[in-house]
Amino acid sequence: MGQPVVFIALALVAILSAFGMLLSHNAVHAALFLVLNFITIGVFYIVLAAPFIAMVQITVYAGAIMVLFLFVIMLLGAERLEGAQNVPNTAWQRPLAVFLAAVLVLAFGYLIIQEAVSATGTALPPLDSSPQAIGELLFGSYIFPFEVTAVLLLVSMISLVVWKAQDKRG
Amino acid sequence: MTVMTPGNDAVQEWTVEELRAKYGSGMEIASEENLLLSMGPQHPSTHGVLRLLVELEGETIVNAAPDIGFLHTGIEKNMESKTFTKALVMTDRMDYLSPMSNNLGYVLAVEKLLGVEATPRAQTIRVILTELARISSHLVWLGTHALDLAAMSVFLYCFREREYLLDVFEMVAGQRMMVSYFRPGGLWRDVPEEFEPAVRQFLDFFPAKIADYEALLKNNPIWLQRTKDVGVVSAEDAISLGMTGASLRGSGVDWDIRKATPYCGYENYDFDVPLRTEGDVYARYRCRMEEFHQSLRIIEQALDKLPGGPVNIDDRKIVPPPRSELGRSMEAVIHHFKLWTEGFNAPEGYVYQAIESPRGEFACYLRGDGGPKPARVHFRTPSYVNLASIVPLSQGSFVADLVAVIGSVDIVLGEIDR
Amino acid sequence: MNAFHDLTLDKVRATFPDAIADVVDFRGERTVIIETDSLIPVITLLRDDAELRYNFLEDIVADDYYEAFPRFAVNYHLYSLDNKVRIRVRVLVDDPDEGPQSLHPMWKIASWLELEVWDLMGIRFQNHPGLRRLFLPEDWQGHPLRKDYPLGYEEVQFSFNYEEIDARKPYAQD
Amino acid sequence: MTLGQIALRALIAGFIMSLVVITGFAYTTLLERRLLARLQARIGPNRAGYIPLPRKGKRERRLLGGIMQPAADAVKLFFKEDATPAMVDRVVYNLAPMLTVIPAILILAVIPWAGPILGYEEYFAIAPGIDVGILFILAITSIGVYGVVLAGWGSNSKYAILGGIRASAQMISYELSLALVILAPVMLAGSMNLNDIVVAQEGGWYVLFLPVAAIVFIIGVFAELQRAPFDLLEAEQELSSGYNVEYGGMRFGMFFMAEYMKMISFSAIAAVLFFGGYRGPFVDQFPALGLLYMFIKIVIGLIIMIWVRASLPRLRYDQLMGFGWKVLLPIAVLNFLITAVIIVLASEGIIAFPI
Repeated sequence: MGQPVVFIALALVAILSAFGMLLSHNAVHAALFLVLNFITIGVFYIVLAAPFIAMVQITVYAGAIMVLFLFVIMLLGAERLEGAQNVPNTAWQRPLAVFLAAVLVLAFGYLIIQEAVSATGTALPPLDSSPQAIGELLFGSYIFPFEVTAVLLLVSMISLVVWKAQDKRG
Repeated sequence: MTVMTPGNDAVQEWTVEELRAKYGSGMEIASEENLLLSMGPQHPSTHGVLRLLVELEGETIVNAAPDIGFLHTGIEKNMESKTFTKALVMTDRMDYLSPMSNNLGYVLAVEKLLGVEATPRAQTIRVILTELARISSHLVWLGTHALDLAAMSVFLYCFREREYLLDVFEMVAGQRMMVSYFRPGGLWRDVPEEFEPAVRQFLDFFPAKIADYEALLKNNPIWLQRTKDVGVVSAEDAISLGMTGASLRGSGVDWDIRKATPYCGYENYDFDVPLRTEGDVYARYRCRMEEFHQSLRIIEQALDKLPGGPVNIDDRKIVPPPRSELGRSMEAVIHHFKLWTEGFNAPEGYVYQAIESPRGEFACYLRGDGGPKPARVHFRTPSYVNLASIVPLSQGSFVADLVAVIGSVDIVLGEIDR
Repeated sequence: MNAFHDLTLDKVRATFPDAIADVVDFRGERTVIIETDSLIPVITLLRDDAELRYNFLEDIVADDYYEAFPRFAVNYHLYSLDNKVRIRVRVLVDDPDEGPQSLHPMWKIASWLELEVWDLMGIRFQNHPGLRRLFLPEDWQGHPLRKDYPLGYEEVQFSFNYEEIDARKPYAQD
Repeated sequence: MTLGQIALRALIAGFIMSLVVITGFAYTTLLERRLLARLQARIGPNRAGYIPLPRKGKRERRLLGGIMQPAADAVKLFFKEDATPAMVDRVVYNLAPMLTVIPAILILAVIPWAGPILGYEEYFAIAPGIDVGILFILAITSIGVYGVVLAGWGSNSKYAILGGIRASAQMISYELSLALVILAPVMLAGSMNLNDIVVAQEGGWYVLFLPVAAIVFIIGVFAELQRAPFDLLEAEQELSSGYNVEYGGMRFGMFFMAEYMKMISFSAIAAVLFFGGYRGPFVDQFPALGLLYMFIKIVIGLIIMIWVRASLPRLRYDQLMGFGWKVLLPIAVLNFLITAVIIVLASEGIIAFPI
C-alpha cells in the first residue's frame, strides 16, 4: 500500500518541479527546480531498488552538472530573461513546440492505453542494478557506444577550450 | 554596466559617468564589463579606514584607486595655532604605531630651526626609544601582514611582545601610545631607573621570539607561495614612486637615513642596513624581519654607552626649569610662566628634517616666522607616499595579492590622512 | 656638504643663467629659488646630470605667506641617492590658479604629492593628470591650509542650549 | 522486523544522533575557541556557566569555565534582529542556509557509530541498510555545494558572489580527488558499505596500506569543509567573509552549524575509511566501546583541523585550483590505478599481499 502513495507523491513533486522549471522567469530558479526534479528522479530509482543508479544520478546530475549550470548563469549575470523576449524570429518556435509536445503526449498515451487495454501485464525480468552488473553491461555489450560518447565529450571539450583560447589571443 | 543582482526589478543600469560620480575617486574605468568592488573603509584588511575602489576582471585587478581622508583631522592646520611645544602632542596621533618616531622628527626639526642640539644622554635615550618604537611598529606590521594572509597565530604572538614594549613606554612617558616624550631641547624627564633592566630583559628574550615568528613563516611553503614574485617593483620604479624604508630596500636601493644623513648620533652605532634585490612581498618581509635584529644591536650598544648628565639643554628660554627650582627662584617662575603661556620664539626661516621611521622617510618641514608658533608645519609621511605604490604593485594580480601588497608596504592610515 | 651644494649651484648657473632668483642658506640647508618658467628644465638638469643625480623626489610642500607678494611658495625637496645630499628648489607663485608645471612626467609620485598640495593649499598645477579632492569631500569649499582660512571650532552643546546649537551645526546637507 | 518497525527505529535513531551531533557541533565551536586560544597564547571563553567550588577563606574555584558559552551563543544568535537586505532574492536567500544544513545532517545517516548494540543486528547506524554508503556521502556532499553557491548569489553582494564563485569551483575540483581516493578503501574492502570497510580493517588500519590515499583524503576534506588553509570562500581579509557576508542572526548561525557538523561527520568518515572506525581493543566483547573509540577518533580529527588552522596561512585562489588539478588529482588517479593493479595481482596470486 505504501508504494503507490510514495509514487504519487514523488510523481507530483517531479511534475510540478518540471513545470516550475519551464515557467519560472529567473534562470537561477529554473535551475533549482531542475535540481529538485533530478533529486526526485533519484528517489524514484531508490524506490525501484536501484540505489547505485540513484546515487549516481544525484551526484552527477544534481551535484555536478547543475552546479556548473549555476556557475555559468552567475558568471554571465544572465539570470533575467527580458533580453530573450526581444530576440526576433522566435515566433515560429512556439507552434512547433506545441506540435512536438502533442506528438510526444499522443505517443506515450497510445502506449499506456494499449498496455491497459491488452492488460497482459508482462512482467519484466528482474533487473540486477548492482554496480558490478552495470559495469559489466557498460563495458561488455555497450562498450562501443560508451567509448564513442566518451570521445565525443572529450572532443567537444577540447574544441571549446581551443576556440576560447583563440578568442582570447586575438 | 550591469550591477550584479539576482533578478530584481529594482536593478539599476549604471553608465561609467554615473559610476564615477557615485564612487567619486576619479578612477579611469577600463571596461564596462568589469566588476567594481569597493573595498573598505570598513574592510578587515585595509589597515584602518582606507577605501580602495577596485576594478576586477574575474578576480584579476585591472585598476584600483585609493580613497582616503576618512581620518583627516587637519593636524598641520591645528599645529599652526599652537606653540611649538604644545603642537608636539599632535604628532603622536599621526603614526599611532610609532609615536616616538613622529615626536623625534618634529622635535629635531624644531631644534634645527632653533639651532640647538640635545645633550648626549638625551640623544642616546632618543635612539633607544625610537628603536624600541621601530620594533613595536614592526611587530604590528608583521602581525597584521600575517593575519592578512590568514596566519592568525603570528598576529597574537606579535601583540604579546608589543604589550611589553608598550609597558616600557608607559614606564618612561606615563602613556602607552600617545607618549609625547621627546621635547624640544631634550626629554620630558629622565628615564626611571627600572628602564634599563626592563630593556635589557627585552633584549634577552626577544631574539627567541623572532625565531618563533620565523619558524611559522620563513620557510612555510604556503607563505612562500603567497609572497614570492608578488607585488614586484624594480629599483627604478620604486625610486620613481618615492617609496622609502624597507619597501625601497626590498628592491635593492641602499638608502637608510640613519646611515646616509645621520641624526641623534646614529653614526656612532654599528649596524647593517638589510637589503634584498627581488623587490617582491617576500623581500620586503625579509628586510623588516632583519631590521628587528639590527634594532636590537643598536639598542644594546646604546645601553652600553648610555652617558650620564642632564637630559635637557641648559637654556631656560627653551626648556622649562625643573619643578624643584620653582619654589626658590623667581627667575625660574618667570621662565616657567613665559614658556607655558607664550612659548619660545623661533627665528625666521624654514628647515626640513628627515628621519628614518619604521615605515620609511618621515620628514618635517617647519617654517618659523619669529613668533612662538610654527608658521607652517608639513609632514612628509612615508605611509602617504607608499600608499600610492599599492596601485601599480597590484595591477594584474589577484584580489588576494592586493591584500598581501597592502600588508607589505606597511601603511598606517592615521599618518596618511593626518 | 656645502661644496656639493656649490657645485650644484654652479651647474645650474652655467646652464640656465637667468633661472635662479635667489639662494638661501639656513641651518646647513640650501634653497634655490627659481623662476616658475624654468622649473622643469632646472629640475631635469638636477635629476639627469651625471654628477648631481638628484634622482629622488622626497616631498612637495606649499607654503603660504599671507599678505606678502608673491603669496605662495612651492618647495621641491630633491635628494641625491648617490651623493646623499638634499636640495630644496623653491618656486614662488602669485596666482594659485596658475601654479607651476606638474612634475608627473618625471616622477610617478609627483602627481600624488601635488594632489595633497592642491587639496589643502589650493595651488593648481599645470598639466596635472587629474586634480581632485583627496582628503576632503568633493564638495568642500576652500583650501584649509591657507592662512586666510579660519581654523574653526565646534560649539559645545549643553542641556540648556542643546537645540539652539544643534540648529547652527553644519551638518552635511542632503 | 517489519518495514514499519525499521522505519520507526531509523526515525528515533536519527533524531537522537542529530541531537547528539548538534550538541557536539556547539561544543566543537567551544573546543576550537579554547584550543585556538591556547595555541595563540590567550585564554578564550572561560566565563559562561562555570561550576563554583567554594573554598574556605578564598575565592571560589571555578570549574569548567566557558562550558555554557555555546548555549549563550545560540541564545544570542536566536534573538538577533532578523534583517534581510533590501535587494536580495528572498526565496534563494532564505533557502541557502537550509540547503547547507540539511546535507550536513543527512551525511550522518550512513556512518557506523558502533557494533551491534541497542538491538541492531550488524552495526549501529541510523540507516544500516544502505549498501552504497560511500556513494551516498558523495551524493550528499555534492548537493551541499548549493547552499554556499546560492548564498553567494542570492545575497546580491559583490563580496558574496565572489565567495560563491570561488566556492563552487573549489568544491567541484576537490570532490573529484576526494571521490577517487575514497575508491581505494572501497576496492580493498570490496564493498561500498561503510561497515564492511570497518570490518575489513580488522587486520590493520587502511592508513597503513594506503598512506597516500589517506593524505590526499585529508587534504581533500580540508578543501571540502572550507577549513584553513582552503577557507578562500570566506576569506575575511579578501572578501570580508565571502558568501555569508549578508547573513545575520540564526541564518548565519546555520552556515556556522553546517561547517562544524561537517567537521564532525568528516572526521567520522576519515576514521571509518582509514583509521579502523569503531574498532579497537575489546570491542568484540563490549560493542558499546565502539562509541567511545569513535568519539576519540573524531575528537583527534577535530583537533588536527584546529591545529592546522592555527598554524597555516591561506592559499591564493589560483594556487588552490592549481594544487587541486595539477597535484592532487594526478596523485589520486595514480593511487587509484596502482591500488587496482595490486589488488588484481594479489587476487590472481601473482604477488603476496595481505588482503
